[in-house]
Amino acid sequence: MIFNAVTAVLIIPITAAALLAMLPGYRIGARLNVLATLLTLLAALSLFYDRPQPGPYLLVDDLNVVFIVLTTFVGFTTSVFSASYIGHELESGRLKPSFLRFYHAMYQVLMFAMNLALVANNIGVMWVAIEIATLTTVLMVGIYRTHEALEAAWKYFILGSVGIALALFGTILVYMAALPVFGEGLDAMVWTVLITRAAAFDPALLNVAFVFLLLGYGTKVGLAPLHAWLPDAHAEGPTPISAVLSGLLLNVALYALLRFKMLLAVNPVAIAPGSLMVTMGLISVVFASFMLFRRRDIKRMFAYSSIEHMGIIVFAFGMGGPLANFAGLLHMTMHSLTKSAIFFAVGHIAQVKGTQRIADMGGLTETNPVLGWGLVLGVVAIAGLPPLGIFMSEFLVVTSTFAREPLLAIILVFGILLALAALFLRLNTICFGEPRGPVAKSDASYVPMFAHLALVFMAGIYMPPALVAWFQNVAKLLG
Amino acid sequence: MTLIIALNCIAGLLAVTVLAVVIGRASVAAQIVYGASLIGSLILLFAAIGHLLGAADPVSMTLPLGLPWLGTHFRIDTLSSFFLAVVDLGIAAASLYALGYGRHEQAPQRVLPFYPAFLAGMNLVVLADDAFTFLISWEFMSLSSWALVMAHHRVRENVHAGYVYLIMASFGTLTLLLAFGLLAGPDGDYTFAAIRAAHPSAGLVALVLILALIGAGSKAGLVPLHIWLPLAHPAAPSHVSALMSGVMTKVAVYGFVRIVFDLLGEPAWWWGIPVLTIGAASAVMGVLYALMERDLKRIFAYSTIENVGLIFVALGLALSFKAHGMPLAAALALTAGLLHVFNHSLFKSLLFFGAGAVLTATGERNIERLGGLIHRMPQTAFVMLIGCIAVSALPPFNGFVSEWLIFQAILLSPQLPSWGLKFLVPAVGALLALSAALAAACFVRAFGIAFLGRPRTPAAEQAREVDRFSLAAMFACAAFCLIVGVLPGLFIDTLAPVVRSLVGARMPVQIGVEWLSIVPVAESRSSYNGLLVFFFIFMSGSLAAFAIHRLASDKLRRAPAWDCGYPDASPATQYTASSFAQPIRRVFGTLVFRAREQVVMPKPGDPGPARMSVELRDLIWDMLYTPIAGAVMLTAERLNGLQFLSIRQYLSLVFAALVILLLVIASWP
Amino acid sequence: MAVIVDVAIQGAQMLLVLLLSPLLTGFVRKIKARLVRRQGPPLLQPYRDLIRLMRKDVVLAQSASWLFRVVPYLVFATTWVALSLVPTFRTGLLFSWSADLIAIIALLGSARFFLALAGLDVGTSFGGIGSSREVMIASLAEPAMLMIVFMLALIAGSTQLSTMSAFMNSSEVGLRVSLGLGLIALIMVAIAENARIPVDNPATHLELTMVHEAMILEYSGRHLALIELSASLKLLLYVSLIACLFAPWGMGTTEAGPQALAIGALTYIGKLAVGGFLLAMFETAIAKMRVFRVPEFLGAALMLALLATLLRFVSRSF
Amino acid sequence: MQGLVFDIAHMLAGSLVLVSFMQLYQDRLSALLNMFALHALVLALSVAWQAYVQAAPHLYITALIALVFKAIVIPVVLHRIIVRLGIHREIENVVGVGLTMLAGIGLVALAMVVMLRVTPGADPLAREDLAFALSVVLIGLLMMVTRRNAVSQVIGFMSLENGLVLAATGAKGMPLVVEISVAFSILIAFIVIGIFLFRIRERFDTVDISALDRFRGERR
Repeated sequence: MIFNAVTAVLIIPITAAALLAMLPGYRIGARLNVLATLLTLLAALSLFYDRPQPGPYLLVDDLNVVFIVLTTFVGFTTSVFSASYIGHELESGRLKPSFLRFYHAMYQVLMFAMNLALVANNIGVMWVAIEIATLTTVLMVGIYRTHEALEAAWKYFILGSVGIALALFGTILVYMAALPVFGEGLDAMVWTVLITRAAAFDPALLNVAFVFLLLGYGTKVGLAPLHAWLPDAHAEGPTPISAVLSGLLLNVALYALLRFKMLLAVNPVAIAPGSLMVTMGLISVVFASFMLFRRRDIKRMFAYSSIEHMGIIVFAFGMGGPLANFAGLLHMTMHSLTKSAIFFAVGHIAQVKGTQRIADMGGLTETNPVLGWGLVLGVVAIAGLPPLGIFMSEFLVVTSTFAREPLLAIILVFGILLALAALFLRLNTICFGEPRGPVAKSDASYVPMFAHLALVFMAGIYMPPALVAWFQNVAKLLG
Repeated sequence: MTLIIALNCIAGLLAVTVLAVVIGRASVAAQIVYGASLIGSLILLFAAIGHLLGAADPVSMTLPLGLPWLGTHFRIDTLSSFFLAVVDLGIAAASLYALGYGRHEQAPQRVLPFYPAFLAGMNLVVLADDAFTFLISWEFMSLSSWALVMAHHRVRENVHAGYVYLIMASFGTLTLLLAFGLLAGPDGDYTFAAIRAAHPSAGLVALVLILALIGAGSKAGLVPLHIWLPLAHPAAPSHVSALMSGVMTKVAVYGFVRIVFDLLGEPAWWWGIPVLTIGAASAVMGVLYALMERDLKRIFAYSTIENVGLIFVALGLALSFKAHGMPLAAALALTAGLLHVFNHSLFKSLLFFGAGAVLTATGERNIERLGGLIHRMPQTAFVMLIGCIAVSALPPFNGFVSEWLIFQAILLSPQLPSWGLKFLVPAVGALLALSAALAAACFVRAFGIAFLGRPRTPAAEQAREVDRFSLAAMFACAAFCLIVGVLPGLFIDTLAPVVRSLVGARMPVQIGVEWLSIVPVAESRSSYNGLLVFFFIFMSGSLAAFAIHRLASDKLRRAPAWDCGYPDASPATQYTASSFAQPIRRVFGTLVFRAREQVVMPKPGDPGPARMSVELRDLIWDMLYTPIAGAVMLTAERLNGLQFLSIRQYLSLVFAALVILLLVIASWP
Repeated sequence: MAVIVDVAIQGAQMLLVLLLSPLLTGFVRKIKARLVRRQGPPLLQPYRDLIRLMRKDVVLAQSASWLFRVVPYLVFATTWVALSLVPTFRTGLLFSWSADLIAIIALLGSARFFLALAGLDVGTSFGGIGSSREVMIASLAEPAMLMIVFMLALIAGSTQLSTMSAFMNSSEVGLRVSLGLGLIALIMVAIAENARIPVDNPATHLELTMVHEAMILEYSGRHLALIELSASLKLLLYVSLIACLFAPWGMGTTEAGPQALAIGALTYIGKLAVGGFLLAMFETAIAKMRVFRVPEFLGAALMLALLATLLRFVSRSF
Repeated sequence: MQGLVFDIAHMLAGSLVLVSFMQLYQDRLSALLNMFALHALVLALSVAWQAYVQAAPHLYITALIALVFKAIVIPVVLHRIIVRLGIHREIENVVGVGLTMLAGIGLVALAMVVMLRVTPGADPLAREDLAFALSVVLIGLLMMVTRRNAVSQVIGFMSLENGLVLAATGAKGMPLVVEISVAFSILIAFIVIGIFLFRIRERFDTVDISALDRFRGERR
């Protein structure tokens, strides 16, 4: 295999994983982790300029380069956050050094798996990559070895496995559909080939395949009612993993779904995948919004918020059209950045307060102003308030939908409003009012959090034309 | 040029925001921030006035910000320049006031950064020329004011107020979002120019009207969407309350006018009906709430609801007239509405400044614990009296002028051909008259209990007059109230280009009328001369005083109060605000508030006190919001069970989803 | 030349009403007394009272503020200005356009506003009672009054009193249902506004029943005189208003010569006498009602006025 | 010849569904394990037959893996575990057996309807195979849903995977996925047993998932 930017994105993490598995000492491990993610990020960035030709296994095109850069970027910032976070976990005795070595290695494996899923040009390889990603996160979620963590991991594992099985079935069906057109062999599994003649595929088979893929990858995306693993996995795992789960893994699964949606969109006879996605999306938005109200655990709350936003994104892509697709992409990007920033904040807050229970926190803007206002800003962003980026995407989703499907847009707006109400209900407890709980100062680094928020803020006001043109291209690709 | 100046000022305000974040805790920060805001708003004010007086052509500008393929469009036309002037006059006054008031702030770092941001947001809304810019500014305005409401977050009520506020604000924004979604169509023609050019179908337009009414109305505080307003406005620091009540609600009115009068095109015959109904209901309900309230700032906040109701009644009339091809009458109604916008921003700012002064001086907002402030704070009391007269729509101050114009517009409405309006308008007129009378009662109560009588608490007894800046701001507002009251013609003429651009006609030129009277339609029909009325009152009053003092007696003795011969003991025997409102509560309260009074008398021979309690229910909360909140919470509670299922049950959900989807596929045609 | 005449007439009107008003009050008192077979005070007693009060020292409560001292002048000034704009013996007064009927009502509203404040100023319980009840009454009387104005304005096509009066004098106005309703409502409002029986009793000082008197309980000397005078002016205003709107006969017009003016003045005095007599009759024949019946009374007035206005809105012929 | 090929494939796939039903019917753990072994055996036969038919020798490997791991190793290991845990006699259905069977029949019908709607132009063999595979998948899922015990749920999951393998082998010439899927199914099985059951027993003293449910993180 020739060494180029694409392979670099894969080789760097897997090599780092091997190294990290052997290196003792968490300080070095954390630094190496940061370094490896930084290198991966640089390699990913170079994809903008030098994009290798797609091979039978690997592919970089307009669509996935967005995801790759986003993944590597958030992966990098999270590793920075993780470096300051995990030390504290060690001090507080929640983790043992040996687990840390495992943690860092697994982090790199996860990065590798996600990158592989993104650059895969083969539906089989993609499936495998997502499977690996799931397994690694299962292990990470259970890393604290508490009852709750094990239970969350177990739940994640079982539900994830069923999901992945369904996705495999869907993958097989797609292959079957392509079989008569391309004949036996590798071609019938390669994206770049499939998409060229998808119109000739057996539409009925594609329909069934999409159902399985929607449910299979939808489980990973966290769509209701397949979401059950998500809140617990977010809540019980280490916070960097929560950030990566919400910010990246959900996206990766979504990416897979989008690829298949493109396939179906090309076929004129197949059912419109849009309506299924729109339904699932709306159910997720409304359901998650209601669930937000009764949350008492801060991380679980933001996990439900991720379900809500995934619902919005899936809804947007389901609606289709250049505006909604653009909005979906933008929303996805913004959500990744914002949600991971929120989890960075939440991680520090939980460490300062020594708990994740919302009732035990209070008046954070008073005791830890930087952290508190950071969280406020994050929640403001995630609730879709301006001038941050999510407002722009929600604006586009709602306005472009309402003229076409008024009823659906109203449901969506209802969900968004509910989520806002729920989030601020808890935010008021956490950040305002009389201070509660321990008031230790946090010495953590806030750079990753504010870097994300600054990007989100900037996107809400000014987006570079190059980025826009590129998003528009992708939106067109998505149909 | 005007636009560039304006945008630069706004950019300056945003820069001040950033600066304030950095220096928030420094002692000079307040002076810098408020000083800069004052200068910025004055420049904006003069730019706006220049544009308005020059009746200059609209100027637009596009910046490469916001939605990338769209850019950020700004435009200043006569309508926006008028509102820009209203906004910035209010801001200038508030900033001046804050130069003094801001010193008493305990948590300046929670106020200073958001204050200029809030100002910038309000200015941007008025200048926006595409849906995205409009909404982003609109919500930004809400958000920054939310942060200001949360400034004193340790008080539980404030957090609750902020919460309700934010939700209602977002609700409003989302409805406007839907409205613009309809206007822009699925292809996203978000610029106002494109929206104007489009000709949507009648049903769609109707939906937009309703959405705009809900969206802008929730921000303006129309009943029943007003619930946040009496909570949030008082919670903020007083200069911010003044801005929220006096100015931000006007920005909401601007939003409504912009969408309905400008973007939607020709109105249909029925458009006026919902606007009139809601406006009249708000006017009466607002003032009734105000009468029952004891918190000074909340009284003023409820009075804002009343005044916004008045403005919407005027707008509804203008819509009806415009729809029926009566541009002159429409011009009258619209002028009345816009003039009231201006007037209300003046006297409501003044009143909130006064409330802030009282708060600074005594630490009290509850008027039951005030009293006699006129002795300790004579200047504040004087300007507050002017504010109260103005807001009660009594001559010769400005409130009366605009209300008088609205009545004149109502009197033109029998010519409307539609039957619905024929029945509705007189009823609306009666409700307006009722609200005007009740407003006078309300402000007699507010001023009388807080400023007159004897101090009810030591805090009120030890009040001290406030600082020069605050007084300067209040006197400036009061002076404006009088000027508009006595020279309304000038302002009506200034509004002419605004009105002409929206309804295609204007009121007759006022400036040439003899003695500076105002003549809405024709002199034989009606006219009013504030200047002469003021002059006559002043002359006859002074004449009487002069004559009596000269010819009869000018001697004066002080003695204990007579009070029908009761030797008075304590200030507690004074009439309280609640007892003052009791007759009105008896008349209206049983219906509107389900008021119930309960008196527990001691047994005969028992020297213990009798106790009386009054129970008021806010029916809008009880019948609208509580059920909604209850339903949401109940659903959340029910659905919450899904968090606690076993893995097997979760798998069942997946399984069920799979089976259902397969069934869908199987039955797909 | 014409301007000088106009100024003179306007001045004459102002002086006339100022001089006439105590007389009307005295007249009503006299008639009332006679109707119950009492001798009653002399007709000119109100003048004497006023002069006596003017000369006395003011005894001011210790807790009274400057507002308390300013209010009598303001009340007097606003009432007087309002009254001088109501056509009495001639329409088309010089300054009649400076305030139309709505503004006149608002001027009276201002007077009441100040008076109610004064009632609260000293900080006694009775002052509070008075103010509180006064604003309650006003809150119903004022809308009723405005509705009557609406109705009349719709008939006359104007809110300008001179124009309205001239129109009512013309042949275009026949007997109309709405006019009848309006008249009854106007009389009811006038009774309430002037604190007459059955709404209030101008003669009482029984603590729990008084409204107007409770408000001015702390006033003395010249201040009290001014307020009494204002009350008389107000009574005169309402009688004149009813006269000029519902019995505009004999009123001089702008072109009228001295003779017509004299006729106008005489008929005016006659109208006042009739009005005063009817008022006294009415007051004697009826008992004062409880304070909390007043809203019903005024509510009825409001409903009548609203009905009249609605009828006008619906059809021109009512 | 074509007819015979088709018939045998059909029979083998059909018997896989039948064994699935038998699994549903079993309400004791040890018997269920035996049934699962049978299930895997039938799968191995079916895969082998496909390998023969398609002349795809690599499928023999798949068949072998199915035979060795799924039909022998895993049942044996699970058997030892349940014996050690003393739960080999018990199995409690959430829903009654009859009802479960009925639901299973409905699922098979659904699978048929969904799959046979596929355009007639497709290969009939593949089509039938797919229908059976889908049935097996659905019944496996049904078993996971209707069983309360972790071991039987794992068995349900593995029979679901068997269905996947059936589908994958039925798809002619599908590259690399078979190996990967088999490897993964075994990996999953091992991880399930090795890590989680081990941990769970260590911590919770039972493999009954309802015990796990007591630690659902957030309390009401």
